[in-house]
Amino acid sequence: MTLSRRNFVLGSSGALGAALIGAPRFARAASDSIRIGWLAALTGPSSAPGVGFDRGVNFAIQAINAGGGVNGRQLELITRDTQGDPTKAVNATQEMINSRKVHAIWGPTNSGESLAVTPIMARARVPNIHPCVIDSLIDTKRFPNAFRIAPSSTQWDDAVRGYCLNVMKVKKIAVIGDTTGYGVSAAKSCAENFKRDGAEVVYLGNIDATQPDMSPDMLRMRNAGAEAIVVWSVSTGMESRMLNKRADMQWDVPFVGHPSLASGEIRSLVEKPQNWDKVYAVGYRSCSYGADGKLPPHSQELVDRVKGKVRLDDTLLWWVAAGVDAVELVAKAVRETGSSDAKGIIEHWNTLKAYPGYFGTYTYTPQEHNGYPTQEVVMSAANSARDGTFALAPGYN
Amino acid sequence: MFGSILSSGLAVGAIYALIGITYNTMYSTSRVMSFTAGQLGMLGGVLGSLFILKLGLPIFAGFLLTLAGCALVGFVTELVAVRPVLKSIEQHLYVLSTLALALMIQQVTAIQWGTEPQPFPRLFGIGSGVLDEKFWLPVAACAAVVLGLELLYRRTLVGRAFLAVAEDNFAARALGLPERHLRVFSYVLAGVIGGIAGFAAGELMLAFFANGPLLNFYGFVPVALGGLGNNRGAVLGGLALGVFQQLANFTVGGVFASIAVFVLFIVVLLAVPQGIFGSAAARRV
Amino acid sequence: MPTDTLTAVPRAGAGSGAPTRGAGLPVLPYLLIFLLACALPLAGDNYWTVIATRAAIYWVLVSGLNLIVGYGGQLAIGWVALLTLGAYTASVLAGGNVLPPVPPFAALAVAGACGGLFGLVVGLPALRLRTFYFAMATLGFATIVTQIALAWQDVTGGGIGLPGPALPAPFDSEVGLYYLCLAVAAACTLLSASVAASRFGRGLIAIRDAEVAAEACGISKARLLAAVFVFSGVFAGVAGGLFASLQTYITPEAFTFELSVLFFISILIGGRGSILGPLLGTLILTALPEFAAPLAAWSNFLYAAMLLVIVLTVPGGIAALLDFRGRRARDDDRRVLPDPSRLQRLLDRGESGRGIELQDVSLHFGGVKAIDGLDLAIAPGRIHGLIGPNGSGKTTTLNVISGYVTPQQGGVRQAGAPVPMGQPLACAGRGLARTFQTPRIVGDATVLQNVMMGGHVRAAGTFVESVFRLPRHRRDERALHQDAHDALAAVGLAGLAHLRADRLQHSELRFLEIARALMLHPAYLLLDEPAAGLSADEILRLGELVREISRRGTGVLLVEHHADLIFDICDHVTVLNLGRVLASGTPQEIRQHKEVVSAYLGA
Amino acid sequence: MHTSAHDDTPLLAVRGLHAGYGKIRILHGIDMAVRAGEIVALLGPNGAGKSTLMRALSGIIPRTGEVAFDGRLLRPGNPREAARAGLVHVIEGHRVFTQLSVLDNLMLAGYDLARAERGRRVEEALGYFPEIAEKRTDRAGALSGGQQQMLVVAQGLVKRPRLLILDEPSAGLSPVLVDRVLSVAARLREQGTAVVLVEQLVEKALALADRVYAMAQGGIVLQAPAGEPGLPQRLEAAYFGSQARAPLQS
Repeated sequence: MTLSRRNFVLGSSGALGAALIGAPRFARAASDSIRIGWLAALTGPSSAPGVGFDRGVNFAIQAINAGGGVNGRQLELITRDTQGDPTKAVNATQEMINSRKVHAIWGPTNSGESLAVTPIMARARVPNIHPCVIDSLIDTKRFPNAFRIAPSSTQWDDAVRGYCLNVMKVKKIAVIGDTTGYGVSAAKSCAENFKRDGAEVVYLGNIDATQPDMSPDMLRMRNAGAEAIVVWSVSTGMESRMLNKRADMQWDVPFVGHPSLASGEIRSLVEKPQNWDKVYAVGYRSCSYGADGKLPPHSQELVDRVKGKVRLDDTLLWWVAAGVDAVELVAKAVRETGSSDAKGIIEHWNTLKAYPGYFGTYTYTPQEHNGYPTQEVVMSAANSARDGTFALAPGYN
Repeated sequence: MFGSILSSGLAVGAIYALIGITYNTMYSTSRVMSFTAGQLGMLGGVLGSLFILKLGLPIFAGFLLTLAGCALVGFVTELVAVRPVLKSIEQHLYVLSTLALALMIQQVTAIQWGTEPQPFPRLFGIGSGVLDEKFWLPVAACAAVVLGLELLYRRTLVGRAFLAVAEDNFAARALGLPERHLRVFSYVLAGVIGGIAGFAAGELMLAFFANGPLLNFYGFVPVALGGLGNNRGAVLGGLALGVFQQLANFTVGGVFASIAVFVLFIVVLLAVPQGIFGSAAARRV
Repeated sequence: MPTDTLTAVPRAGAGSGAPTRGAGLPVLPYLLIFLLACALPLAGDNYWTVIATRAAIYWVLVSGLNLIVGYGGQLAIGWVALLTLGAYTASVLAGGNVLPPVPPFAALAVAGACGGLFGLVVGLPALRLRTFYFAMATLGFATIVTQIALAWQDVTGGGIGLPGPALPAPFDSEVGLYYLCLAVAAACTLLSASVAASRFGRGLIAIRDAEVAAEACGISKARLLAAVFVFSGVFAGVAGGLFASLQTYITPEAFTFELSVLFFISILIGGRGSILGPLLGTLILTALPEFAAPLAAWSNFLYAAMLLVIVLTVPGGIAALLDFRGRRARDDDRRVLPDPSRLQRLLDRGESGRGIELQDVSLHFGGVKAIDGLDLAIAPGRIHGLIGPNGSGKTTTLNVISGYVTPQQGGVRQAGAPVPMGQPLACAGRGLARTFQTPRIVGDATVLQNVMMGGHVRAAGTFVESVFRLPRHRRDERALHQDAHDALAAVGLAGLAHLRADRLQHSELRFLEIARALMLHPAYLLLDEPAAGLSADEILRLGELVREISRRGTGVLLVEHHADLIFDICDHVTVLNLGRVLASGTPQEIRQHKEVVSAYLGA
Repeated sequence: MHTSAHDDTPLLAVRGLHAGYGKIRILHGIDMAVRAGEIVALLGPNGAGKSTLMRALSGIIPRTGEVAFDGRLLRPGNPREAARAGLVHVIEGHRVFTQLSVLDNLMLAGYDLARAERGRRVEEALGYFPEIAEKRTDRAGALSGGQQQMLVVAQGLVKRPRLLILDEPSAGLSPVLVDRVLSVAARLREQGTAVVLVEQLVEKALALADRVYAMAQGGIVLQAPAGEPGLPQRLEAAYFGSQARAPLQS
């Protein structure tokens, strides 16, 4: 009897359903572990930062658990790949809050997603640390539970502008952003700040990250007489194509901008290594080595701890360090308040004064949740990557 | 400025034309417009980069393996997504089966190859600036394919059998021509043409999984404008589209350029549904 | 909610070719799903409440899109464009960043209206473009809307996006929003089911599977699709507003192409011409990624693989699997026994006067002269036979009268007044019905539904009245039902009313087409080789039926090969050869006519 | 070499053949036979199922029932196998490939043959039709209706048929050309090739054929040697349906 088509479909869809049904995660009995939710963009467009943070987070979790956990309780990391898609991020956040009942959430890593999930986490008053730079994400009145571990886009912008005007002393600036939520707002405010400080913004444009050929925009910038190109984007593919076009056009103009300009992925995308010269990316004092080639002692300590366990050559140290700091901030709050209760964690974080994390020294108050100190934001030479750290850009004291 | 508009416009236009020819080659023997045409173009770039850069094979070996891979995808397309639904051609099930297969190809590529554009090797290194290799290679590839098809259709018996099946499928079957073998061979040939398109476009469009849907749409426009099954229309339509798009890119900027192209596509199609060179629909009753 | 409407509601919806009015069986699955949905939040885990809210919102859109894709057969793949449009319209109005803030529910209503308008804009190309072209056009439209959302920064907030509408008190919580979305989804199910069960639903299926026959029944594809595109656009706009509220914040990245594919595949996996199938399809495809979280990246691959399996193995989808009644084994020995007495109510029109006259009609396709100066008359109450060898212009003559082809010369008059040429849609309005050389029926629908399509132009209720099941709609349905049962009994197919039409034998299909024509209470009936493929005694019964129809005042034009049938029942016979009248007269005169015999024998 | 006409096993034997298009059953149980070197005419009004019967025999459309050729059963739905066995069907409507040249059309008829053999057979087929021989490089679309009909017959001849089915070769041809095409059938008979001639023109068919089958409403209603006296009258009665109705005055 030949298997009629109908039985085949009924059989297979039944089997498929059964296999999947077997793995639903209805709310399990609340074990005593400290659960940390991690909204990671591990695949999908602009997933480079997510992968870096993920390495730091997993390293910190294993390190703490190996040392007996916090007050005897083990840390449990619940990771959901949001693919940078706001719809998947909302679903994942709801699952972590209602179904898995996590004690704190780290992430998400992209602006589009964080704009969608921040109000949801605020309503559930879940302690949340995230590295997203958009200014509107931190508002101690509307989102008292949300803390930012990285500098805000304004702080990045101040550092870039400071370097262009005070160190390179250029006047005509071109500003480029990609078409993501982050790219658009960062490019706009950057241009306004440059004008406010007396510089001349000769070109402002948003380029789709998947645009294959960069010659239209690069030609327009050169014709406009730009002396420096400021780039705000996480798309390493787009940035490398611009660097290659700069080399094709034999146009000696410096690139300054988003940390992703220094990402390991760009090394494999630029046609010639020298295409990556004169590119300065936002960096951090903690992750930059001086003329003597040495890192600040606290950062060197982290590099030594992760040696052999975490690959640093194809990512950025600050992503890894921020991942480690986030987990340790949660562990510290639970250890010192004695419980994993949300209010306790939030109040504890509000009292942090210059807490020495690997990535930065954080200071939070009930009115200010942008904890990263502006003076620790510096420019670094993009192609000087060594195990995720960079050389300070020329001109710093 | 004008030189680079023309060179990049003709380059991109040649790629769209090649994808249009891929559509037509599949259409001629099966009356099916397959969504996999754009994916074949994407695979040409991705496989080329995989074999030559990641696995370090010599360029020519990489090229041949790429064409073999795309030919295999063409074969699978006919076997899985076309042959089973041919008998219910009027229900347009082929649109769904080819769409499903195209989506599966794209997802597998996104997961295995990553979602960022990967670099594509520099093949010959001849020419720079406006005459850079990445601009003249697609045009050369398009010319080579058009010439090759002309030779196939005019000189070889298989080519003439293609034309016979395309013109009157019933008479060809009655005459005893191996209709199924010819259809399989035309899908394999379409795979090869798509592979050539992707490989030639590699330096310009990089090895990027999202090139699939992009080429699907922009490869379809010349076919729609030129008329189904008409390669001459596809080449003219493709080149015109490429130049128009680059012109819009330069003048208006990326976002509005694609809007302009789409509006042009809809206006022309509504005005001439069967395409400029196409034939009117047959008698209905 | 009076029970009969409830039982009637999903009658055509439970499965393609759904069973009769019968017990409340078809309502049961909907009630079950609705009760389960109401109980879900009690499980206490808001995560599943949110997933269910998302499924409800997707179903609001899909229930509208289902009429276009499932019933109308138009491959609208890019419908996320309208979801995006609705979301941004509602958010911009509620947010008040451009205009003074509008109360959320008013914003939702405007989003629906906006969706309706753009539904029409996206849909119109469907009227001229072939299926693959239209699918590509909607895909292109979807990418364009996302890019406009990116580029129009000061209104849509560009890449940054903007907050969704914040709903007032009870609906701002997860559970509150869920019950709101559930209510809207239930309403959409009822509204789309009532359209599906109305003459418009049947019209859509006719356009999908038998477009030429739909035209003959006076079903205007343009007007019907336009109404359905607006209807579905409103649903998509409202769904967009609710989606923005669920997301609390929307950016262009939230409206991915995968969403469009999800909407499209849930209808196709669910099954064409059904409401329950796509509903289950939507629930499955929304919940699937949550179960398969570890392979989240593979969820889109799973969708595509499922679509391929369904298309290749069970094109009818889930609905076809569930539709047991429609496929019950039919007893093979049944015979077609027309009962002409049931014609009484159907043929009350009795138009007198000069009937239909063709004057000096000439028509050629390219070089070939199909009709060459033809004069012909069809008198009310009489049967006019038309015979001649292949290519003599018999069928072309019939196509000229019914408006499918336009003659280069000459004209047609009905009751003295000239008739505009080349308008098949108009002939139903003139009381002129026809059948086809190869029967054109909707295989998925039941025999009864196929017949009811014939009475489309006799119903008076508008689309909106059918949506809300207003009195005129219910009166139309009752009248159509009664006429259909009479017509089926008249042609002898009464026992097969609730069988899927594609289960019928060929000869039964011939009589089905005649029943469909009778629904028009036709003043004139054009039969195109009705006897082809019938057995000898079926031809006899066909002859008696046609004679009875003509005796009740209907003028009949009978195009046929079977010379014996022509000579048996015709009042007047015209013999065509190479487009010209070879002979014309009573059957007896024609039988002795020298040229006819030799033309037939091919001397 | 003329094989004996009275060989007992027929070249083509058909028993209980049913066929149709989808749901429409056209043929209801056909039995017929053709012997080598014999011309059989198949007559009947159009719509009687003549073309359907020929398409079912050569495997272009599905069929049930038995078709034995030269003693071997042919698989249904496989025109290539039938052609290779020697049963060649020239379909009606002189459907040539207008884009290709006359020569290309003929080459395609010998698609499975080796190059040399194909060339020889093409020349051989052209030998029958000098009119199109000198137009061998013209596009088939440029030929007149009659010349196109000759081309499709020539395509059949390239396959060196043992039984050639000619489906309404006279449709759309002037009387001179009809005789020209039918004369080729006579030449083939002399070489022992059987021919089945589906024809509307009764007189021309009766003049050429050895035996006649008449079809009406999907069945064979009459079989007789071509020369039998009173045959036209019997045909007339067969066409106009069952005698009971209104018998024609003879």
